[in-house]
Amino acid sequence: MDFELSPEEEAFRDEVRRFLDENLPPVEERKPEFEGEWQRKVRDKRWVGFSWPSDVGGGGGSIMEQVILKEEMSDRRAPSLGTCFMGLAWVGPSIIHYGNETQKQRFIPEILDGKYQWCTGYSEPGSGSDLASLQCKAVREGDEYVVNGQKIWTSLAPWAEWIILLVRTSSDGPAKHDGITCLLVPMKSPGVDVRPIKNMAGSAVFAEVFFDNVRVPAENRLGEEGQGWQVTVSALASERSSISEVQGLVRRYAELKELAQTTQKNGRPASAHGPLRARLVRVETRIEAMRLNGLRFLTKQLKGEKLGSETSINKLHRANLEIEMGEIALEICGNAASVASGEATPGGGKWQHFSLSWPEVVIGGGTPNIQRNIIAERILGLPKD
Amino acid sequence: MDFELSPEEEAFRDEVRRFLDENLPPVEERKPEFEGEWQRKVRDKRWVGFSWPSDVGGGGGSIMEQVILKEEMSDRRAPSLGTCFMGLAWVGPSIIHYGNETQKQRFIPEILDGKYQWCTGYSEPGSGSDLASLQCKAVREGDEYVVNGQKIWTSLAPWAEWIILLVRTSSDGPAKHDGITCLLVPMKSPGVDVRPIKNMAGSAVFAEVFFDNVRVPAENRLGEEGQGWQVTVSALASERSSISEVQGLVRRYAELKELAQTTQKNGRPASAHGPLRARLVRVETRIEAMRLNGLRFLTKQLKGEKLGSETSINKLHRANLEIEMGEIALEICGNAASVASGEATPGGGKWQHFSLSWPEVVIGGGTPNIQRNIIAERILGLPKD
Amino acid sequence: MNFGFSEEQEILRGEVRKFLDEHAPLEEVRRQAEATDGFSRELWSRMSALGWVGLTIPEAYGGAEMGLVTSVVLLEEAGRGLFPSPLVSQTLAAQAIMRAGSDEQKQRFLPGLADGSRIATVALLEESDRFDPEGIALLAAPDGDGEVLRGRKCCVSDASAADLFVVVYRSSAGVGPDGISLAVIEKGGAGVSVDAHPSVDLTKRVSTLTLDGVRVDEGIRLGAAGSAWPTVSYIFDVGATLVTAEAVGSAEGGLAMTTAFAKERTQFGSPIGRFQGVKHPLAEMYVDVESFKSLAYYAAWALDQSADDAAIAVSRAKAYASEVLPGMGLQGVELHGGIGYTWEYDIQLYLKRARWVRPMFGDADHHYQRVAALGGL
Amino acid sequence: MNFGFSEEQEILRGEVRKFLDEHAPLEEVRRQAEATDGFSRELWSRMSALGWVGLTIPEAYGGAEMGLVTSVVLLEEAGRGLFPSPLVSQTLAAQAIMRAGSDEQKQRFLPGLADGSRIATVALLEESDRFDPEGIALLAAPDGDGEVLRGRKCCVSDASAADLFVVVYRSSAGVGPDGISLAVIEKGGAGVSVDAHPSVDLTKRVSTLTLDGVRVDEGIRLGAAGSAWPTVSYIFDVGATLVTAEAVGSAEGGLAMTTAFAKERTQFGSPIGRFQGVKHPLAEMYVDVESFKSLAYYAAWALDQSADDAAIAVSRAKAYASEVLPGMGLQGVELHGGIGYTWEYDIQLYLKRARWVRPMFGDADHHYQRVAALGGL
Repeated sequence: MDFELSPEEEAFRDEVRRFLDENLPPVEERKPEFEGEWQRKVRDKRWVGFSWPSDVGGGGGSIMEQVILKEEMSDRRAPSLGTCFMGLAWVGPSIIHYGNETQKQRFIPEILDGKYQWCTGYSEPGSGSDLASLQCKAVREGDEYVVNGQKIWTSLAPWAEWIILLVRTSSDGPAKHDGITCLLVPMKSPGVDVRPIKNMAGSAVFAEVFFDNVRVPAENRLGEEGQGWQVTVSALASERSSISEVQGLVRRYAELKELAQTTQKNGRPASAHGPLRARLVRVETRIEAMRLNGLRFLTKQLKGEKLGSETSINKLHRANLEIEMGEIALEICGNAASVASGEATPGGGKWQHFSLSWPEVVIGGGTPNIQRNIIAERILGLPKD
Repeated sequence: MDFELSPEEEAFRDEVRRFLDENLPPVEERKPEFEGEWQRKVRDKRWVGFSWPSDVGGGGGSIMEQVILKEEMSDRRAPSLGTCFMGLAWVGPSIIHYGNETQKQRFIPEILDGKYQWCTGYSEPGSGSDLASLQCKAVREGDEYVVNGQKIWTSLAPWAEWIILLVRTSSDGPAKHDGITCLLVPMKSPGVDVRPIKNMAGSAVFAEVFFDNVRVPAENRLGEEGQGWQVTVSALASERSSISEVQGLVRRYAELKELAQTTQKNGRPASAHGPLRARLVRVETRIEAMRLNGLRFLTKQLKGEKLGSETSINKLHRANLEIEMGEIALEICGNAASVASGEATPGGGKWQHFSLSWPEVVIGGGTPNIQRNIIAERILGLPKD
Repeated sequence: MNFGFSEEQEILRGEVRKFLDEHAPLEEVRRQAEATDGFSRELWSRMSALGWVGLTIPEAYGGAEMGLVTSVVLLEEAGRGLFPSPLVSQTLAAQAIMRAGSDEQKQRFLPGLADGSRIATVALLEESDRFDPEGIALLAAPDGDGEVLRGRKCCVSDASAADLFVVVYRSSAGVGPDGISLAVIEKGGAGVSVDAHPSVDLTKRVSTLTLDGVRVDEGIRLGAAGSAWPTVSYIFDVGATLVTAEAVGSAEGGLAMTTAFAKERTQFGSPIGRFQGVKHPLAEMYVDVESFKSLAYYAAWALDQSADDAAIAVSRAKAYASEVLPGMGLQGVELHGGIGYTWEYDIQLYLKRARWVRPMFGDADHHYQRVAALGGL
Repeated sequence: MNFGFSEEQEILRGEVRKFLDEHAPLEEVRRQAEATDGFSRELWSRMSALGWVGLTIPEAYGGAEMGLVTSVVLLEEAGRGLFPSPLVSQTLAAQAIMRAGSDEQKQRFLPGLADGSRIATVALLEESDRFDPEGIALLAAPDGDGEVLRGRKCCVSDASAADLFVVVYRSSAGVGPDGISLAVIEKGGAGVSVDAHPSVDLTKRVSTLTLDGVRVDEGIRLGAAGSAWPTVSYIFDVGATLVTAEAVGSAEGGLAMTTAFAKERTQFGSPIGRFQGVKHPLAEMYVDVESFKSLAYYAAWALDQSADDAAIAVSRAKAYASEVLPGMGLQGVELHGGIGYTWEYDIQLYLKRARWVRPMFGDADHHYQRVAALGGL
């Protein structure tokens, strides 16, 4: 065991730190124009799409360098690297793996430059966790596909110019996956209709997207017809690194600890209160377990092995912790937790909002029951239901 | 709502109390000869088989009188009413419902008098919770059935003179239940072999019973051929009252509370210790909830309604509480919990024994998962798996 | 021996359920909750006319003179569909006046509460959010033959709709139960102001009540100065019991909604309710609801009878309910998947209600500690 | 950056596993555990010859001079099949002597521990069962240039087999860390007696050590009188870590047994492992084992490196393990149904082991409190 960095890795970390010292003011001093400058600078460093191969314009960073970059950025609360969030997370990796040259040249630079937003059209109202059962249909007519159907839980849809869309082009194959195709569709296409969905916290972070005879040029197909499932799975696989998740939880826990230490309960700080104290420290311990689990996974990756279903371990932890931290915070707030916002509640309502936002992580990332099935079936080898 | 007894019920309770005052010495003063005298006296009062109809020699007690009798007996830690435990709990009710006159006259008085022990041959190694899948076979040959197969989890088998046995007489019926028949078999019959099973606490409270060409006269069949399932279900239904269960838990909790108050942990009584205190009071509250649930069920019975699957509520509680009380006790004992018996551990090892005995209740009475299925399917109406 | 409701109570249950099914299905509840004071004045009037608002007030003052057990029936039904109304607040204010008020005060205040023409609430908590005498720090300044109040009461339910506030304060400095007083303060009087806060559960409105030089004299003080702690303590117990009774209904409502969803929603080719990962949590919820239901019924009965074990009975019920309700709400949303998390779908309303219930009149930890203390642990 | 084991360590793991699979399957473990001292002297000798017993002892004294991380590999494998042996006790006694002993004492005691010819254990706890300095009340009486011990040490592991006892006591009265001493006391000396108790986990023997006028002089006292608390505290941490490492193995062994059962056992027409009511608890167990495994690995590394966060790392690992292990043991038995509860079937042995692990070197509550304190909560 060895938690040291190699001399090359140390050098890279120092480079990142120097860059941050020179270019990243503390959060409270960042001016409106800062964000644009920042994005230009990190693009120049090739840190946008840092994990992508250099030949498409990515950073070609090694796994360890990616980890270092993420950690340093997160530690200093730097803005995101790049602004085309879904493009960087989902669309780019799919295009790099499955796109033809034209598609790569057309889309990749714009994603890296953050020219516009992408959104992802995977989930449907009837499909839920059973993604492969999707119904949104595309029929080939000459050089075009004609798309009819509906997508749901599409983040950023109201601001996106493109959507990466999974459609059913056939129902004949032996498996449900077989008839799925992936299309890249301009959101301005006639027949596309976006309806924002308000979540229970009152924010509209998702939308439904409806397709009514939307005509998509066949050249916008990503991969072959019927290959859509693999195209998506490759992107899903790129979602797996959990380093920054843990850092988010660590920061949230620090805020929660502060709330517990500064809120009085029966005349003592809530943090001194037996049952709450026990729950807080249980959370702290699980976050550390996640961090160390992540380092074991990283070690596996550094040895050249692929990560499999074990990433569900940290997903389950995260789901529990997101929920538990919200509940602890509300319990500390006491009756003031019933107040949604304003000065009459500790934190001005941020804990109430947080405690209504867990489903984005807990349900969005695959429900806990799905994660349990993955572990039980793929790791423990128990029979499918 | 009204928790008062009627004047008749009050009178009955007073009668019981008077009897106890006159005939029941405190536990520490009971002499060896006491048990025999006690059993004769309660038999004379017709309190053995108190719920059975008077015409078969039972007490013909009303539901409320049964509750009063049980409560008073349990409060004063009286010995059991009758000594033929399985006969009173299982066999008698089945014979009363399904037996012919000869069977009633032959068996019921002996059960009430406690002449000998019965045991029950229901479970099999392969059947577990799925009782109806049993394989122990009986083939009719003339006036006899010839039984071959095996039973397991048979309590009291080494001391029993009779066994009430479920056997498969046919595999043709549309449902697995259909080919099951109930036989009453002398344990001394040639071909019956009893092998005690030691449990994890080191006691042999169960046995396996093997049948090798055991010949049983057809007149020993209880109910019709193929009716064995109903015969058993009627007996299972008579198991449902949970009043005495709760009293058992109340007593156990009192002992646990005493352990917590008299054992030091870091210089204070364990009961003053935040997390243990919280768990103890959670247990106390659930026992009270069980008691009150039981009174709601009793109210339903008093109104002439049959109890159904709601009794699984208290079974789930009881399973959790049996386990949780054992764990709390072991945590209080600390490292001394690793000592199985003797003066080096609080209570001389009784908590260790208790904490290894929960499966008798938790698994024996239908596993928690079975209870959850019953509630989900029969009460909430969810589809079967 | 009968641990069930009377025929009369069962009839009331049927009537309430019919009334609310007709007038307050959830889409209507959402509309009502968005009204100025968060409930429908029209339905309030109709329920008043039916005698449901003054259920526990003596007949002499225009009420139905029923016990808390009967209120439980009403509130369980109100909770089932998250019906918004100041029923609990009204009952608590009336109970305080009935307990501690003079005949004259009862005559003055109760008839208006019984017929619903006036709305009342109790102002108990302060920023410390405590349920013991130490939580009451608002100190009256002597003023001739009266007292003057200057300070704030927090998390006051239904305050924006209320005409009357039963306010707890201290007539003399200290930390124990001595010196605590109660007064009925009218909205609109000099120095009385209400700041309504946006609430997480839209069907349950909370406000801060500010008293800026409000004068209390014998006419509005309930009983002698400094003598009110037993009444306040009783109101805490009644409040905990009524909130738990309402929570029985909302827990059953949420469970029924999730169960129905689990039967309809298909995934991987079968209704999700077939999977034990869905089925078993629902069964556990059922066990919990039935259990704190039994505890709540008994607590109401014990309060009605002034039974010796009333306080511990109340705390057992509220502790159990507060412990399990938020988890039930979370599970309800989780088992619904994405749809359960949208503003438009109703299951999330049950989560918000569960979280409102948790701290009201003491959370699980508070009440378990009280059970421990009262039970001699 | 490498949070994994070295090639050498992986080779060791393979050898240990092969050795134990061959010589100590569970039926053999039961037989060994019933021997006089609860383990096989023959296997002990063979393991000593392979260098496994003296793994952490410096080469100068005949050991392999490996760190605790390497011990973790050995103990994980030993735990998997509940292999009974005094490995943990031997390591702790050796660590105490290595830390606090003089060169002469090391020369005197360590070679015999490294080659397994002598067996040693540590005698730390007393009736108070505490892990802080207050738990050490055994007070030595001054006796010329030495001290005399009269009293008892409780729950001493492997005492009936041990030739040497590293005993913690007080050289001067008090409650804090000052005054605490350590001495190596030999079995067979005047006044030394061992009462072996029947143990719940037959593979883990516990005894009371009685010292009735046992003389300690400089030759056997480890370091100056009263200076030993840092060593004792370190031994508590190493003990907690090694016990947790062994528990990783036993948890994996129990989980593997239950998983295999769930695949084979058929009920209602399909393997019970198909039902989410069985599948999901097994998945949760897997998540827990992998998680306290990570914590335990890191704790061993941190102790080897004397890292600043070593103490909190140890407590996190032991707290998590102690919290979840008994539940895993209970679930294992429950999911097996009736068979799991029989003496003949092995799954119950894992429950007994889990309960042995829970309090050893501090239970979940003890260690969580320590995490809170060290983490500034």
